[in-house]
Amino acid sequence: MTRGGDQMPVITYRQALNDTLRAELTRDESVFLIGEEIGIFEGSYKITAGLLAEFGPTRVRDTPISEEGFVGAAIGAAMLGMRPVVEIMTINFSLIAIDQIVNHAAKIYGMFGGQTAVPMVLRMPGGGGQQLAATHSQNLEVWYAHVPGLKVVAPATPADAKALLTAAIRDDDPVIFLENLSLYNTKGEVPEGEQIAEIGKAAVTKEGTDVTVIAYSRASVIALEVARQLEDDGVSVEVVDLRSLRPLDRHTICASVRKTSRAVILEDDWLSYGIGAEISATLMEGAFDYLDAPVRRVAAAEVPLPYAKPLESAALPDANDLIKVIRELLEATSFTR
Amino acid sequence: MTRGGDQMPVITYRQALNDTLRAELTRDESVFLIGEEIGIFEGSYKITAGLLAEFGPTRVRDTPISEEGFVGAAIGAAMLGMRPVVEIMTINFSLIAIDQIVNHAAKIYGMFGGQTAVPMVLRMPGGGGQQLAATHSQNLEVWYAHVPGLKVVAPATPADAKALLTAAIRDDDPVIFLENLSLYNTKGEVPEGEQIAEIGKAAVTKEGTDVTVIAYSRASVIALEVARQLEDDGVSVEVVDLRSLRPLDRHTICASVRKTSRAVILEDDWLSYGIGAEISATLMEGAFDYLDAPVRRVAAAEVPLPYAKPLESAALPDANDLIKVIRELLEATSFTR
Amino acid sequence: MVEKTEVIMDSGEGTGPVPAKEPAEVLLGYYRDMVLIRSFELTAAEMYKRAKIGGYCHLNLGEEATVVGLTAALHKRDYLFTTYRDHGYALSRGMAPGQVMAELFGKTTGVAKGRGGSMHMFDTETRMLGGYGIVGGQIPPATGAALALTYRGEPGPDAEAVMCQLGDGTTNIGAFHESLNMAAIWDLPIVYVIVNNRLGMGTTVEAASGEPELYRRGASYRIPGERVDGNDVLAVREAAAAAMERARAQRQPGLLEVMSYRLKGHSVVDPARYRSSEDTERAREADPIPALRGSLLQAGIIDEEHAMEIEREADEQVSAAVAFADSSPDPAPGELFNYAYATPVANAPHTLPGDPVVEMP
Amino acid sequence: MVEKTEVIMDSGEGTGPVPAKEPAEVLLGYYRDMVLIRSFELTAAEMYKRAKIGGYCHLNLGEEATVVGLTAALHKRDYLFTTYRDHGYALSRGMAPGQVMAELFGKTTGVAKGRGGSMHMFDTETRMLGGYGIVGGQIPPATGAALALTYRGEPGPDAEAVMCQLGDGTTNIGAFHESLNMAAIWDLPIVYVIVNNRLGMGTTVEAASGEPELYRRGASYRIPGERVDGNDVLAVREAAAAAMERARAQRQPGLLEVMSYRLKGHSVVDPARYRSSEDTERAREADPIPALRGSLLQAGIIDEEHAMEIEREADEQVSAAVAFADSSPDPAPGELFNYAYATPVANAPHTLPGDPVVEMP
Ligand SMILES: Cc1ncc(C[n+]2csc(CCOP(=O)(O)OP(=O)(O)O)c2C)c(N)n1
Ligand SMILES: Cc1ncc(C[n+]2csc(CCOP(=O)(O)OP(=O)(O)O)c2C)c(N)n1
Ligand SMILES: [Mg+2]
Ligand SMILES: [Mg+2]
Repeated sequence: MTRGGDQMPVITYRQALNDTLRAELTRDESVFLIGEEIGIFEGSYKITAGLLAEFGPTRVRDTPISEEGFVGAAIGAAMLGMRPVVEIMTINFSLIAIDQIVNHAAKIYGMFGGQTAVPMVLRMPGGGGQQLAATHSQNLEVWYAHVPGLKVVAPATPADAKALLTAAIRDDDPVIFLENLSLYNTKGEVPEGEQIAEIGKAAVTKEGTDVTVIAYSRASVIALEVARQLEDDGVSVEVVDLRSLRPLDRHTICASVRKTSRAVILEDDWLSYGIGAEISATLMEGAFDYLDAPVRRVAAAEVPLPYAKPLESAALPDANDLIKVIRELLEATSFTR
Repeated sequence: MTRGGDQMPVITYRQALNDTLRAELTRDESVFLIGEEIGIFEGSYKITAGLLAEFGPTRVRDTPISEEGFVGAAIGAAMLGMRPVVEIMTINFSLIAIDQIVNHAAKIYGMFGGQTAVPMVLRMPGGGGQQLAATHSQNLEVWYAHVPGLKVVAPATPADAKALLTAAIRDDDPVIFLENLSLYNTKGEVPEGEQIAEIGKAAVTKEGTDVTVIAYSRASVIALEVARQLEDDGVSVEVVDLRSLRPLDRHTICASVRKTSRAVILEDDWLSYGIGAEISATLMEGAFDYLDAPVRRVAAAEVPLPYAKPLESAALPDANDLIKVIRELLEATSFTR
Repeated sequence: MVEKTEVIMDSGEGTGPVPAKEPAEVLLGYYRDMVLIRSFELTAAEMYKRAKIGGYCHLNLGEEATVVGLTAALHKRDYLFTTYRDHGYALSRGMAPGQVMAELFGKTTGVAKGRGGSMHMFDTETRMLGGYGIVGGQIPPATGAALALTYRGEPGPDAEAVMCQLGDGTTNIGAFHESLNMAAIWDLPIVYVIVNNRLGMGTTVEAASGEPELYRRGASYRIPGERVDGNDVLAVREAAAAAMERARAQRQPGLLEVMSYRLKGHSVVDPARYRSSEDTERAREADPIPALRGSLLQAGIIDEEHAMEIEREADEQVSAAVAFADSSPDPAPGELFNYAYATPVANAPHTLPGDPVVEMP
Repeated sequence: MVEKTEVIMDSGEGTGPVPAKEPAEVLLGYYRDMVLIRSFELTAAEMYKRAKIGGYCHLNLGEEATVVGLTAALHKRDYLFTTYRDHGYALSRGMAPGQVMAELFGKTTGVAKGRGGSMHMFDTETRMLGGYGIVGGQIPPATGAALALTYRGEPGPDAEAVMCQLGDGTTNIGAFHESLNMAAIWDLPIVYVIVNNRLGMGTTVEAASGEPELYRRGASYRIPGERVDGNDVLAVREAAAAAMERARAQRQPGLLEVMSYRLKGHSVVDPARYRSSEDTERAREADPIPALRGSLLQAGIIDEEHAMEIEREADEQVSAAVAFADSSPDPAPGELFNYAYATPVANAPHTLPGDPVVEMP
């Protein structure tokens, strides 16, 4: 990704997405947006605000409540050379469309011998913490990350939201673009002009020497905050932001941990069989001899997320949980520091 | 699990399932079977052969091709105290019903404050190797294993098929019961009389001292064969058959590897973010200090599975792959043996 | 240019003169129930603003006659499944306002112990088996509940049956199609009720549905469909009762479309800018509560004072509900895993974020 | 007691006397195509027995008039999406029999390079955009292809359009409902064709569908539906052509139900024991190939010798296809990751089972 300009504008994650959609709609006639309530309602989370008025109802297409239908329709349109950008209101509703995503979008290119690509983006926010209760608060990204034929990205910052969304729209494969409800209002510097990230690459967003924290999406933001905070306490934390869950950049992860010899994974999904499991297994295979102690995972408690705030808070990982585990890990390995 | 009797009958995995369904239909009026083509067609894979004739069309209910509909209907019936045993023709088609499984069956008990249980079983075979191509050959068990509220079992032998299916039917929670196309014709001793397995427990199916192989379902059968074969070569392999993917019996896995100091996971699903990742991460956390070398994973290549036999065979793990990795692991750690 | 949403008014004009044969206390009961819902919902909106309530919160404002008419058609032994727009159904089905409010407040005394919140009212006692937040998600389980009834009883006037409520936008989802078809081929005792408030969030029925006369969609399954004015509590009750009777006695599934209006936005946080002022005006004019009030006054069943007393009583009930909810205990973090499984099982993962996953010996 | 499946014969009796206005060479062409499909499918069954073909294999035996009539209604620029029962469509749409057979044999010369097999015939050249194995899976993408056409061209007699074929059992899946609704509200140029062979595996239409006259299901979306005798190639072509024309010129989606029969089991391994002998007999009597042959003989368009020559030619084509497939190369394991992604990307996981996942330095 090229970073340019002197003074970068500071905008929200939401605005970065909105700007990027506008730019791509303007640039390429074959791009169109499709989803529930993205037009007249301007999007459940207002990511598409203003775009219907600007581009009209064929470029910004409202659909009936038919997730399987309109996701499948986007697939067919992509097969004929269109570049649909689908909004699924939240990742929880993508379950209704998942046969189309996994048995169709992910398969068509390979199963038919490479004859027809399926260039489409599936935008969907996930995440808990908004008291939306069990069916509306999930982080099921590991499901998509497991599936060959898909690419899965999960930007944590407004700048990455822009550069990864641009990359996803221009990519010829189906890309799952994971947003997070609690990131929409976060702000950050976003370079102006065309920015295209490289899908499949993680980023070291802060260097450090004592321990590596590996995270993605919302958890990356927390990881960075914690890293900065612990710096004052004399703990040097390196942060790896995965950015892409599929492909997974094993090299960057392993290189960091070979350096720091300690790793903690922070993730918003359920612990068992979550994203962190693959990261830990990767470190097992790619950094075993360098590890001073077992890699630790900080993840959500394994329950259908309750509505009541005290229970919801108890179930979701936060900065304090991460700090606690980093300290435990450093203590357990103090002999080597 | 109680094992009784002197001479145990040897029957197929298919027969064990069929016998168990018959026994439970006979025992409990509230049990009924529901699924596509389970009645007059006698099941795509003939698991329900003879049961329509014996129990009639309300106890063995054929459905339209409406996976989401009939799985959801089973949920509603379970909420009113029935104990439906659903057959989904293959795990690949469960994607159409997965919103009902994950957003409803898995949530209803907890989300409504424990008022109504959802006692149901979802039987579904998975697996590749039959040249059924990309959409009909998947092992998506990790998706279900990730979800709180579900229980997920994956028997490898006819005896376990019987004891785990009995347990699943009598359990008050939704249980995903994973079968495998290539196991249906395998044979094994099955004790007569009531057999009820304990869900959530792994089994050490062969003891050994040099290396632990951890597997489930079809891969467990291969692991055991390989273990027996390597015994002749003087390699002592311990085999852990997971049997339950959720809950996962971390203690049995870790105890075995603490003993052998080496571990290989054999799994039929795609490597990245597969079942093996959680096993490896578990060993990272629960056996790190005992490991002589990193845990290795033997899993499927990450492609939509091609139809052509040479490609399909190349993509799927087999006994030779496992043997190769065991030998590599032993060689790399020969210093400690 | 973006057109403002126009919804079509094509049903009756709400409760007109009340029929003489209808007992006064029944009518009064309906009015009381409707007023209670109104008061409850206005208070819920207020409590949301005060951050006593979180998450999504969808109100029945404007739909009170529909809600009360539908539940009036149910026997005590019937089962009800609804959408997330469920507070009114919970109250009208007989849940205590305090417990419903406590659910909104996320308290242990809530109907679902604070675990479900606004979208998930549930009570086995009153046989309301849930509000559901996934659009269409309630339809297959409701259908399955009706299937269960065929195993445990014979058809007859006192047989149990199921009512499944859903929104107009929900008729476009696959689960609707699959469920109605199963109900038809299996002769299930269930009535599907489409509450057509003309909008699914910001999308009109005409924009979303190839056949906007939604009750006609029963034809694909040979299920008789009917449309009724949702602002007329008696008409709703009559139509629903007739359909429920056919379900109970003949196991004939039914499809009822109830034409209603949403007085406010889709949820409490939606300012509904997409709605034209004409449309909002029309919804206000169709408001079933002043209409029924007027009819009752006109028929001499109540006088102004009595009406105000009913309204005051409702407000008091709701205030008491708020007080109850407010003073109820929050669930404690230690209760997190309380309803993990109905059948306990070995090795269930019960660790909190950051806790070790396996103890090293 | 288990009743044997009875399917209802309620359409015409197949091709009767051929209309005089129909050019002889056109009729002969259809006969040739039908006979080619028949020969191909019988050979495929044989090759399956010899284990040259693996996986699932569903045949068009008995559906030849349907297949040929439908594809005859397509322009070269139209797109076709089908189910897994797709060999006949591939042939009739113009794919080379050798390449279709090679796909069945899993060879690199197959239409999908051996990656798809029987259920997944696909060819961008002839615009058949796939056989699909997930029931109903093709319907949303086909609908989306029609949506794409609205972006790239205007309606008109030569406009592009989409035909989406599906089975009778498939009308009960949610994707059918959602797709037809979208086609209706967006005025898409698509014709949905239900090939009603009376059975979805062992289940009759009557057992599976609340409205067994499936063409009526268009009513839920105001899509006109029509039923036609699938054993009459000309009737199928006429009905399909008219619907396709409305799709091209007026962007009016259509629903066509073609009444056909499956001569054999659901797939080559299904002995169809669930079928009554009367039903099998009826299917045999309705066989469109002897019927068309008889009509052509009767009309003097062919004589017995000519007919036999056509049949021999078809057999020869199929033998040549087998020879081509047989002599074609198997894909090499090293090609496994060839079509992993259309846009290559860093860190794509391309390891074989047992290979190390990360190299330790
Ligand atoms: C599967 C799914 N898709 C989308 C949503 C988001 N959503 C919640 S309510 C709603 C509109 C539903 O409209 P309608 O059925 O008319 O019911 P109403 O809200 O008007 O009562 C949508 C799209 C959801 N909850 N579930
Ligand atoms: C979603 C899904 N469910 C079930 C199956 C298994 N299956 C394959 S074909 C078939 C029957 C389809 O019947 P119909 O639509 O009438 O088509 P036909 O086979 O008669 O051509 C079934 C149930 C599947 N492939 N996909
Ligand atoms: Mg509505
Ligand atoms: Mg059929």
